[in-house]
Amino acid sequence: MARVVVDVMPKPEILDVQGQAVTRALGRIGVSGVSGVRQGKHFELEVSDGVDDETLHRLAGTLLANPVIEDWTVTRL
Amino acid sequence: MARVVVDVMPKPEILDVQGQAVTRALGRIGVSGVSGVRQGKHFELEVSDGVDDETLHRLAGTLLANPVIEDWTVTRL
Amino acid sequence: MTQSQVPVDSVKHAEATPEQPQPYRELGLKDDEYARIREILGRRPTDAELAMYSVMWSEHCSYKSSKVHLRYFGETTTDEMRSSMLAGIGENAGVVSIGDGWAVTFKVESHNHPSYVEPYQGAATGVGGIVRDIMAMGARPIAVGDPLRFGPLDADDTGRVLPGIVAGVGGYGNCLGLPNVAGEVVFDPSYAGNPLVNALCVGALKTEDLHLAFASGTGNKIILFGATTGLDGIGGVSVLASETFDSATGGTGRKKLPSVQVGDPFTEKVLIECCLELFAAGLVVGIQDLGGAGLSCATSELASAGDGGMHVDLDAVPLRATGMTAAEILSSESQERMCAVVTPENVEAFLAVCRKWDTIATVIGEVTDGDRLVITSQGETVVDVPPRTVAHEGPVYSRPVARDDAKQDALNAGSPESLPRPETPSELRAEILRMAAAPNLASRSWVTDQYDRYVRGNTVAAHGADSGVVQVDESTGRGVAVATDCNARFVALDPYTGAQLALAEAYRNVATSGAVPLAVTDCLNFGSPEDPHVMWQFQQAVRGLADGCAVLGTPVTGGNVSFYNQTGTTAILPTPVVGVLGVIDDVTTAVPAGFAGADGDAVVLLGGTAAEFGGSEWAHEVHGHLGGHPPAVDLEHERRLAQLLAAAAADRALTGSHDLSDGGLAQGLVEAALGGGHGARVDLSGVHDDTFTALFAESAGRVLVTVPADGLDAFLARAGAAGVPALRIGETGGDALDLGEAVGVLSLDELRTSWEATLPARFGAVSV
Amino acid sequence: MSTRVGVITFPGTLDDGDAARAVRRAGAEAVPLWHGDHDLQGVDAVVVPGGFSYGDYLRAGAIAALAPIMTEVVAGAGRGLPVLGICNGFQILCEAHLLPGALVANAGMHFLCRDLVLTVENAQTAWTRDYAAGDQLLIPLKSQEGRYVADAATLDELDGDGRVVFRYRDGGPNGSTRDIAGITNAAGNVVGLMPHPEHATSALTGPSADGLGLFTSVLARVTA
Ligand SMILES: Nc1ncnc2c1ncn2[C@@H]1O[C@H](COP(=O)(O)OP(=O)(O)O)[C@@H](O)[C@H]1O
Ligand SMILES: [Mg+2]
Repeated sequence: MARVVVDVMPKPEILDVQGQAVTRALGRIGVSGVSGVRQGKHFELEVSDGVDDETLHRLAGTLLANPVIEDWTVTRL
Repeated sequence: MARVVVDVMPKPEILDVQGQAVTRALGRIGVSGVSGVRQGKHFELEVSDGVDDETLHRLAGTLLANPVIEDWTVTRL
Repeated sequence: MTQSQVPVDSVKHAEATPEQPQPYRELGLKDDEYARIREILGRRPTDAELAMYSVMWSEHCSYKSSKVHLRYFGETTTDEMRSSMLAGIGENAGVVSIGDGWAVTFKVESHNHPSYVEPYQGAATGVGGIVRDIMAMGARPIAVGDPLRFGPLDADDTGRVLPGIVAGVGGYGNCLGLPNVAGEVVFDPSYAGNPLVNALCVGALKTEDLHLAFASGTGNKIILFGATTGLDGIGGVSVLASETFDSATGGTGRKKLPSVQVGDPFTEKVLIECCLELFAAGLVVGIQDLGGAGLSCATSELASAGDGGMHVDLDAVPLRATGMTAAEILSSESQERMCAVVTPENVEAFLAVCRKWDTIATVIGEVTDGDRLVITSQGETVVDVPPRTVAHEGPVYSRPVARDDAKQDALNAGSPESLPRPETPSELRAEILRMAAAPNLASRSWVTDQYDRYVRGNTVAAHGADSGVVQVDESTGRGVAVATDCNARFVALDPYTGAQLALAEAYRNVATSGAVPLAVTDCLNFGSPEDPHVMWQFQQAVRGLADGCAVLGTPVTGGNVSFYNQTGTTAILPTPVVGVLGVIDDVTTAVPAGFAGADGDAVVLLGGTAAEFGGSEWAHEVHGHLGGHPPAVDLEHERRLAQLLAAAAADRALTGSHDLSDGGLAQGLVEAALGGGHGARVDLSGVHDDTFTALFAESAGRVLVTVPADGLDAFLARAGAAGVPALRIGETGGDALDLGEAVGVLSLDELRTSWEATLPARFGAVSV
Repeated sequence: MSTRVGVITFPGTLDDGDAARAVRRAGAEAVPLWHGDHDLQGVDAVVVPGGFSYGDYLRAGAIAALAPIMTEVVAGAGRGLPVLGICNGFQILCEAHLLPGALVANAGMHFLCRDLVLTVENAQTAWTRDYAAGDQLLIPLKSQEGRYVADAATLDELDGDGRVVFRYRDGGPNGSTRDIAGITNAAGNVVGLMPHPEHATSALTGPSADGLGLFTSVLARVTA
């Protein structure tokens, strides 16, 4: 059994309203020095050792992320 | 300027309904060998070097995560 | 950690260790209550039994402080009132017949404290819980509503609580596919730190499909279906978790578990469709939802309602967490679960329907002969009790009841007569604009725009209307109308009259939409029952409501009591939210709210106006004043008024109507004009010789209607015959409210600007 | 014999009953289709209705797009079968790549239920031929993720080929790019839109009956 992390982020050209809202809220809780916040999704997968990277990328690119609007990274822990 | 990543996950004892739906959907795209998927949020922050860990955790605990039902990790890249 | 590693406190072990100390006080049990449990069982309870009794004997589940008062509802319900009632108090929800073989079931329930702790999930699971209550009657849920109360609009915490609660109500209800058709948003300092989230659900069924919680027939199987069972919501019970048993204040992860539940509306939506298919296929003998107290409640209530005993094996329960003790499994408040009783020959078919809907379903036990509820875990008996002692024979208290004479007399003495009032036309004009923008009177669109009111395609009237109107039978047009109301300031000034005013307003709102009021539900939100003054408010409110229902002929079919709503020792304003349901034979005759007809329609005021300002919105908003006496209530008049409105609506004699309540005639005119999109020319002189009184008094029993000019005489005659005071005060038309030289002209544009700006200014725009 | 229009139900679909009612009001027969089947039952057109299929988990429409029935819908669309996606149905058609672009969270970050005016820009599609270009329809919008996005090239192509079918007349309250409310594929048989025409087929239960035209359009086509 291996642990795999897939992080999915909106493409830079897609307006990230959640991230922007967080950035605006920073002032309210008196946090300074944080200039930009971007929000995406974080997946943790339990994967049996047989599963190869090609499969993981297909899984990420067809299900976990929508390539039209999102980029993703796959990391084996 | 430093890059900071905050990953937010539902507490283990809280039902992760999204992760469950994704796990069931895996079969649909003919992926086997993935036993469990948990879904959380992934934040990428632009932070000026002055900002200390204590501030980052306060930020995460008040804005990015809901401490009642979520855990989080802060990673400086 | 696997199950077998969790030590089991079995009945045998309990018998062997009679003196083992038990944390019953941490579980909320009093010494005498614990003693009574030992007496019932003839031994100390096991951890699992202790968990069951403590949660089932809690105020929330046992109604131990309210029971003696709620009996009064039954005592005052006549056989005639009962005639249309198919199920009443005591069932999951009341059911009334609406004709053509149709019945409707409806109920309001509170989820106040959880919504303060975690606004989104608290409100969401509040909606989910009431919807399952309705499903448990065999009905299809057809609409929801959400009476809400918050602290002051500008209070910091309101900025945290309100958006989360509204998003939770919407997030759950929208995803469930239930139109939100009614509710309230009220701000008052007494709710700061203790918001009220009351959730309403209405369901429809064919009378023959009525299902009641019932577990009879030895050998019948108990099936748990829906979501898996986890640690959510078990809060206090975790003091029983073995690894923290020694340290009552210990700090393990599980000990710190918040008692929040997390909702999954998708699972509940599928559960609804699954249940309806099971009912339709006749595969269900009895059914019970799992709400507060989870399996403890469902198993003990099903067993009590049946004629046999019951055996349940906890090892069969599908868990979502590891190492759960029997006590935790029994107390878990994991959402989206139902429990059904099924004959052995139907089990396969039952499971097949659940498979079709991807719904987990497991046989966890069966009905036995004998009269005990026996629950086993890991092969050992952990519960062996007479089920009625858990579910129905809990403690009953007659708590001290005492009017707080000093406080109450001072309140009533503080008459609003002396408050400075606007006098000149320009002052009066400015006051109308100011009131239109008041937090309690301003447009609710910021809230209601976040709720789906269209789904299911049967919504005839929703937000902005006096009551939500929903079509039940498309072929005949038969439908129902529902409204909830409560002016808690009136209740504070005089709980008996105040409760009747809440009833009168909801009843009137239903009739204003053109429906015939039929039945009542309530959600009684009060402070601590251990405070005699609170118990006095409660007792007075219950009597007022019950006596009022007897006059109106509308039975209380069910409801909910929520005590301990207080911040520190300060209780909230007594808030008995009253919901009234009415039937309308043909929803195409429903009357739109406001000036919806053609220009030139006559504007008629029904009911009389007196200088009544006690508890009024004007006194509250402009002077922060609460004192004097509430408006007089005349239920016979309300009854005549409702009959007139329903009959006139059925004959399509009205082009529009709107109830007058908070903010008086001024606010009624503003809402009617903006809601219907027509201005009006109005002469206030006939309403009351004092213009200010005409505008802002909150006398009860008043409705603003519009009738076509050529129908005016007939309508006035009709009102006269019905004994309802009716006065033509003007006619519709133009794009302004023209109130004559006594006040001046207010354009719809400036009114709309004031009315719509308040909530977006506080919480930000909903859209871009 | 009357036109048969399929209405798909996924777990979490909410507006299937309303879509079926709209189909009947238009004079066609509504045929229930189940997500788990591989069978379109020979229908003449398909409606993918609104709701929260699979709770909108992961991404709105993502999981439903993988359902067995969608393989048949994709194949049928390739053969010219008229397919209409409403709200969640639009999201599903985008996730299934029958339509370009994607729908993301409203710019206002709230679920938004509001009556608004759509302008018909393309009256040539299978689902809009009973309208005229420029017609204005009063229709409810009710969605959390209704902001249409696509890369600039795709947007220019949609505009250039007249494949924007509906636009929000007064601007998209959800921040939709170029105020796009609905689009079509190159062949004009697949249409998706965020607002709910099926909830505007009777003035009694909706703001207007302006939405009925979508459902009569497809009638006209298959019986022509
Ligand atoms: N939280 C809410 N949810 C749904 N509808 C609401 C809510 N708050 C107010 N409304 C609706 O807004 C309108 C005005 O509310 P209210 O002033 O209490 O009406 P009334 O005074 O006629 O009882 C009513 O249609 C009511 O149902
Ligand atoms: Mg009211």
